[in-house]
Amino acid sequence: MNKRLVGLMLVAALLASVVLVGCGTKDPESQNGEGQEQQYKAVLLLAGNLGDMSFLDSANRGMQMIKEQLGWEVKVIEMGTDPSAWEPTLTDVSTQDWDLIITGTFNMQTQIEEVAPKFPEKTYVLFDVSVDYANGDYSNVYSILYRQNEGSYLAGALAAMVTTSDLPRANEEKLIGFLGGMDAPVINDFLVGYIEGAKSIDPEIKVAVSYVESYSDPAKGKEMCLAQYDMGVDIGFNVAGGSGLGQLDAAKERGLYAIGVDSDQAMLFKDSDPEKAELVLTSMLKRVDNSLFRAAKLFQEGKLELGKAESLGLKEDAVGLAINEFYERNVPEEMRAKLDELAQKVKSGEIQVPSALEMGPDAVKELRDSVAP
Amino acid sequence: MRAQAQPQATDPILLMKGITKVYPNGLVANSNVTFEVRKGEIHALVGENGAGKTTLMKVLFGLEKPDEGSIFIKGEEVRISSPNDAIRYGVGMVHQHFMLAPSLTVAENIVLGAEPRKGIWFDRKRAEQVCKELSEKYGLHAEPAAKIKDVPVGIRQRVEILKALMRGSDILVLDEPTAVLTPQETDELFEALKSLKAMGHTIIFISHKLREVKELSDRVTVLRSGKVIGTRDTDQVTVEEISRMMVGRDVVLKPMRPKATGTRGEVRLLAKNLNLVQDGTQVLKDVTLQVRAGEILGIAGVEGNGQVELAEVITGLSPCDSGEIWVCGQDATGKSPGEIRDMGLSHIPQDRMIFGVASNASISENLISTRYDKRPVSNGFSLDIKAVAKLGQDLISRFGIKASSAQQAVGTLSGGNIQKVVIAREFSTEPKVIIANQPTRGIDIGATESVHKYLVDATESGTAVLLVSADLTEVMSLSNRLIVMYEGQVVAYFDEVQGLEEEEIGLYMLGLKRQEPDEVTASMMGRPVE
Amino acid sequence: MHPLLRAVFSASFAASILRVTTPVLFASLGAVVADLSGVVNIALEGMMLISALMGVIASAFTGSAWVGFLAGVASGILMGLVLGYFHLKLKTNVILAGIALNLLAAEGTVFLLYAVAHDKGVSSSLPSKVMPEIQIPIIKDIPVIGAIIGKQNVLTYLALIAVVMIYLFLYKTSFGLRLRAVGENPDAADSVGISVHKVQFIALALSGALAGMGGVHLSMGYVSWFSRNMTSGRGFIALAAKALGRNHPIGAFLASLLFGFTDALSNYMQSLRVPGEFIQMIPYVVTLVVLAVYSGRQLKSGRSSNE
Amino acid sequence: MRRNAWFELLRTGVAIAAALIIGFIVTSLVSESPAEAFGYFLKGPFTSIRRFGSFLEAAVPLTFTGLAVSLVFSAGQFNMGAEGQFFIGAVAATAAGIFLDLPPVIHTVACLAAGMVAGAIGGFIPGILKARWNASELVASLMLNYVFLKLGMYLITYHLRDPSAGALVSLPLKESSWLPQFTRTTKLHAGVFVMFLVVFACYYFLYRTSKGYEARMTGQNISFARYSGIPVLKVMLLIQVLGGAVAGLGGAVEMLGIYRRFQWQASPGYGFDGVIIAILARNNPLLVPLAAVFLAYLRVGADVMAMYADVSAEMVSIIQAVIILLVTAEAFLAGYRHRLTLKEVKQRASAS
Repeated sequence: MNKRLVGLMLVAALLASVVLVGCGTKDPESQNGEGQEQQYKAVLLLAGNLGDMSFLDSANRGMQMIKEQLGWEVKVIEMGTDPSAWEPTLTDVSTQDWDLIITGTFNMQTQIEEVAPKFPEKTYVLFDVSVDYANGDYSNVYSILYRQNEGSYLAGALAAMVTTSDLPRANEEKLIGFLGGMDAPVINDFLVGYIEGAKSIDPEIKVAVSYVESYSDPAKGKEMCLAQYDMGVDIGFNVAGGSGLGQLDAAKERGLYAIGVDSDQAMLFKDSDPEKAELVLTSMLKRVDNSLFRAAKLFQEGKLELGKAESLGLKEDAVGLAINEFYERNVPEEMRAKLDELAQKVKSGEIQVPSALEMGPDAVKELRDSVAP
Repeated sequence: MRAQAQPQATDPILLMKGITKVYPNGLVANSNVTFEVRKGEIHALVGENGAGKTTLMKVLFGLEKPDEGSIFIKGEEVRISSPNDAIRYGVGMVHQHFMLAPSLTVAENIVLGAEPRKGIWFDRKRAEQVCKELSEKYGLHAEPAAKIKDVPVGIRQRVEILKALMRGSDILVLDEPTAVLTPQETDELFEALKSLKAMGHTIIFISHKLREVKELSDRVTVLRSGKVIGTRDTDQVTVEEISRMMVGRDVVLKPMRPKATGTRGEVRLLAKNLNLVQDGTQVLKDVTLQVRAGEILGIAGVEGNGQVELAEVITGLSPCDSGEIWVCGQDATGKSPGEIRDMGLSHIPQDRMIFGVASNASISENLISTRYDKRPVSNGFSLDIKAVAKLGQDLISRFGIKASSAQQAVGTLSGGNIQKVVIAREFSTEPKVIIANQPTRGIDIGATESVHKYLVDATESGTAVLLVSADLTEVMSLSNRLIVMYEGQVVAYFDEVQGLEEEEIGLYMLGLKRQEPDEVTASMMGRPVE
Repeated sequence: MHPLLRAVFSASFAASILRVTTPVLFASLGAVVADLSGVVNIALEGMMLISALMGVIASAFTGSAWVGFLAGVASGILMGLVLGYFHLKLKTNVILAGIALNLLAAEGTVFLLYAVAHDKGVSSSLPSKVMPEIQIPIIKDIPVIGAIIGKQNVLTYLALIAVVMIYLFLYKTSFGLRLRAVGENPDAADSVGISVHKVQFIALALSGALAGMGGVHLSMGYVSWFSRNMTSGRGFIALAAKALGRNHPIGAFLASLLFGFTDALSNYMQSLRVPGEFIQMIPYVVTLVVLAVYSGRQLKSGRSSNE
Repeated sequence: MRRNAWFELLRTGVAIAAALIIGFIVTSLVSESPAEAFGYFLKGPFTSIRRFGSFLEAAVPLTFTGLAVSLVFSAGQFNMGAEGQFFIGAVAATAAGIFLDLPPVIHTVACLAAGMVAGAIGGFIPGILKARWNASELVASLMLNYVFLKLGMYLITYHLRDPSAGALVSLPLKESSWLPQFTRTTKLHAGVFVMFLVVFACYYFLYRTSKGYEARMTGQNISFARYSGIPVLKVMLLIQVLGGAVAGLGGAVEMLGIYRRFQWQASPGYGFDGVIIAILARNNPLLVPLAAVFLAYLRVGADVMAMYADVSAEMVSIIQAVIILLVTAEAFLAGYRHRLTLKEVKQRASAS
């Protein structure tokens, strides 16, 4: 019986595939290629989904800027969280007629390394990670790295100033918090800058560090932040994607401060929950939007330097603190002045912020342990 | 309630007309059955196992949906699609397998579905009160606060009857109520049923024990192969006539025990001082027995007196607390079923659907379950598919299993043929010892005869057989020697079965008489081997 | 004192345990109710997830947290009925049906979220409401206890009340009696005219309602939005809690508290330099160990638990 | 018998059709042009060689977990652990691929073996808990999935991580450990041969060996198996270990064939997919690859649809759920079958 059934299903499957291939000869790809006059086209591939309130959303805003200000045709494809779909999709769009294929986050590095050399006539922009240029011919890839450590340096300085200040919600403990998504290099790059920034204000500062080990468990993120706040933390910095949003709820519940990341988290809740927004003193922004816009503009002008990675920081406006009404209202004048001063020093190179990406995990661990409460 | 004309004694209180029921596996359980019961009578419904009695009653009780036919109660056509409907029309049923929740109390089980309440709460006191009143009214005593799992079978059955009565049933169906009872319990039950009848209840009594039918019922309806053979007034027919209606021919099970060869062979199975405590009751107590090559040792006893446990302990399915088991001179104590089988033991289990077969597997797969890792079907690692198929074919023809092919799923066979599959497997390995536990339960006369023949043939060719049966006639007609078990103990040993009276054995089965334990052991064990 | 120790021995740590326990407790009560009626509800995870989302959507559109709560509970009930329909009416294996519903919920919520909020990650663009926190007048002023149970989300109190209610429901009402009878011997219940399916449907609906409350607690109590897959396995933990709690509401409560404790501890212990992965393994390893120890005892006493 | 096989096929077909119809209805609710979107979904996987290849390659890990689940289901066990076993198998293969220094083919085999052993351990734990202490393997394996996920992430983070990489990824596997890919257009790799080998091995094991027979009988009726002398506890343990090994091997194949460096941050979810596949394939190893291809087809189709139309790929989850529910619904179409039976019985009756 089994053999019969197997045979039967095989035949059915074959028939079905023949029929479907027959129907499928009109390739949807061909519909895109109707030649118009010179209009640039860019596609953004997201290894994940929109709605992370973070740099995927920011990248999406960049695409809108490219569309609106440069008049390009743009498309955003969310590839979801299943890694096995990423490379096929990338290869897929590479066979199409896009001028710029933009993708990013560390998830896509190997995929670009695989695919880009196969399509030398295409141009790839990779943000938040770099291909290994020493390891192959990536002359058609432009990589953007962010010096998130520089922005986090300012966040750390702000946190240290707040915790040592006599602001209404600050306590006497010199303890600040950090909520990471995972114990991973990019996240730790934020952490290192944050710790260094805090130490620049007061070397005595201690930092409570927790990792949610998930980017999608806000309840756990909140609980960890509550734990930090209960240990005497009065201001915390979240770098944990969706889990990080839990910090804002924890802050609201305890009436303490928070610093957001990647996108302006105060503005997320400005209308729906002003009380919460009030406590988010600022957010450390990774301006993926600015950097993508900059890349597209350079490309249009023929000035994009392919085949190399650029590391963009405060100087290029690729990272920085969010300046909004809450920041201006709740952060005292002298603190803001101090932050501006520090930002200038970083831009000018007077202050060199160390990076976790260069230090290696052991040095990060050492630094983290040195400020453990 | 509207007033109804007072029914006369001969009015049918229940009429089932043209009932046909086909099960999804194609089994035709009832075929155009018409069944009529009069008010205030005890009506016996008899037939062999598989004749369709239980199905017919399940249809009446709304547990099975008939494919065709209609039901009239008190002259009105009714639609019974659930037990709820049946209860509403005054039908109560005492099932063969008790429908009780073991961890609930007697009172809780009785009021289940019609619980007294105080506000939203369950009124436990009231429930126990109701239970007590009912017990007194019908003379069926049961302790209301006891949990079902802690009370004996007879009491559980009372609870079932009380359950039906509490719901105001005037038609009470009892499905083989005596199968699990001791003779005294049976007597008590019959008294209770008679007094219920006197109070105006109508009783439908399913049985295949014709003596009971004769003793208790007013009328009897016989079913055979899903069809009604006829309805008679009980006092107008003899047991033999009913029996003929049931099986379609004269049946006299002749004693056919294996020829005693005079000198019996070596001891093949030896059990010494087996003890087992389960759920706080001692189910086996110092059981000692031995079976020799070429003889059948029968175990008589009312069901539930340790026979099943004894078989399970010997075959390795349950551990025993103390004692020894030897099979063909090898120590089998504490060994696994597989190891014990390797010593040469076969086992016909009491419940074939649970232990005997995997019903979705094919016949040949069922046939190799005890030799799947031995030649010729296996080289110890892989199966020889051809050998498996050949074995299946051979055994099907040798044991006369009615099947379309060896690939047919066992579950689609009839009960008798399923038992033949079990027998074929267990006998064809040329076992040295066979434990046969209720080998003919629930199969038709023809199959029973052939099972008996296989047992006798095997014994005559030198196998040692331990036969357990609740059917006293069967044990007595097959066994060379006989023991009686009562409450987990061997209470009697008979070296010679010929000439024994069933009544005599009955006294031992009921615990009214017993031999001295030492004497039993001595006379069983002490015989010179040669 | 070390800040961590101080924190762990604080009343707020105890309060944290209650908070972490709440969603698991709701779901494990749901598991108990379903299990006692004879149906293993493995779909709790999916039920929680869908309720979490529906609560957010309903509260955002009506502006009322309580309407959101009811919508969440209603969707839990609906899920329970769907599970019941497939398992009881169409005879789907209950575990496979549960897996199907979990798969449906995991991605279906994202699909729905995208359709409603045009966002695949977080619902923060929806102006959803949260269930209020409540202060209990006198208790809140008692020194330690006040800090632990004096001020909690209304759903945390509801969960604690639910433990008692479910206990009374199962063991003191006639419906509870029927439910347990159905779970223990469906034929017995059937034979006295209790509709087994009806009882099991109701049990599944109640189970779904409880899981729904757990889901609503996550998205409208714990935090104030829905995010994809935010249950993060709490429905499965609830199943473990049911197993550890011997299918009894009080047992499930204690087991949930145990999970709450290890979970809260892992949150607090993060600052110790133990790799986070190990701390987060604690609840699962505890479950495995307790399961083995407990089941072992059960086996010795001669009963087997074949699920 | 034959009627049964046909009926099962019919039911599967009707279930799939019903699921597709429901999928289309849902698509219509959210899409501007549902017909077009659904067209992409159905035709997507066949629209280019590369997509065709990518859906075949997606079927490989699904086949492995499908086989793993089929094995344990055949023995009547409810192990949900394929998820964690697949994951830990991948981690083990990664470690072996990084640390071992062996000549090409031998290195590959060593990595695959490492994955198998890790997965087997993952099967052993719930197996021994069940066999020794009668602990519910369902709960145990669900818990173990989390333990393995955390354990795997710990190993990657602290022992296998590439410190020079910006992301949390492992060091690249040595090239000597790779399973070669056939073409540059698709990632279809030599793991396919391993897969077919395992498919036939599983089939052979279940239907042609004594141990496999033990497993199937234990699954069919455990009391019967015990009574027949089959050592059921050993069988349960063995089948859990074998299932774990197959799932772990799948994780290893995926690493060596597709990724070549570990980069998952979360469990990729193939374990529960394995359950769907085992159900569709009726636990028959020979049907598992077909079921896996079918599921992969749905997934790739959904991805193509999401890319070209305004329907997100999550729609496919609805189709999957409906398929599981209907295919496993014993009563689904049972009325039809009963009428068939009834008719046949009557014909037989009137003929005789």
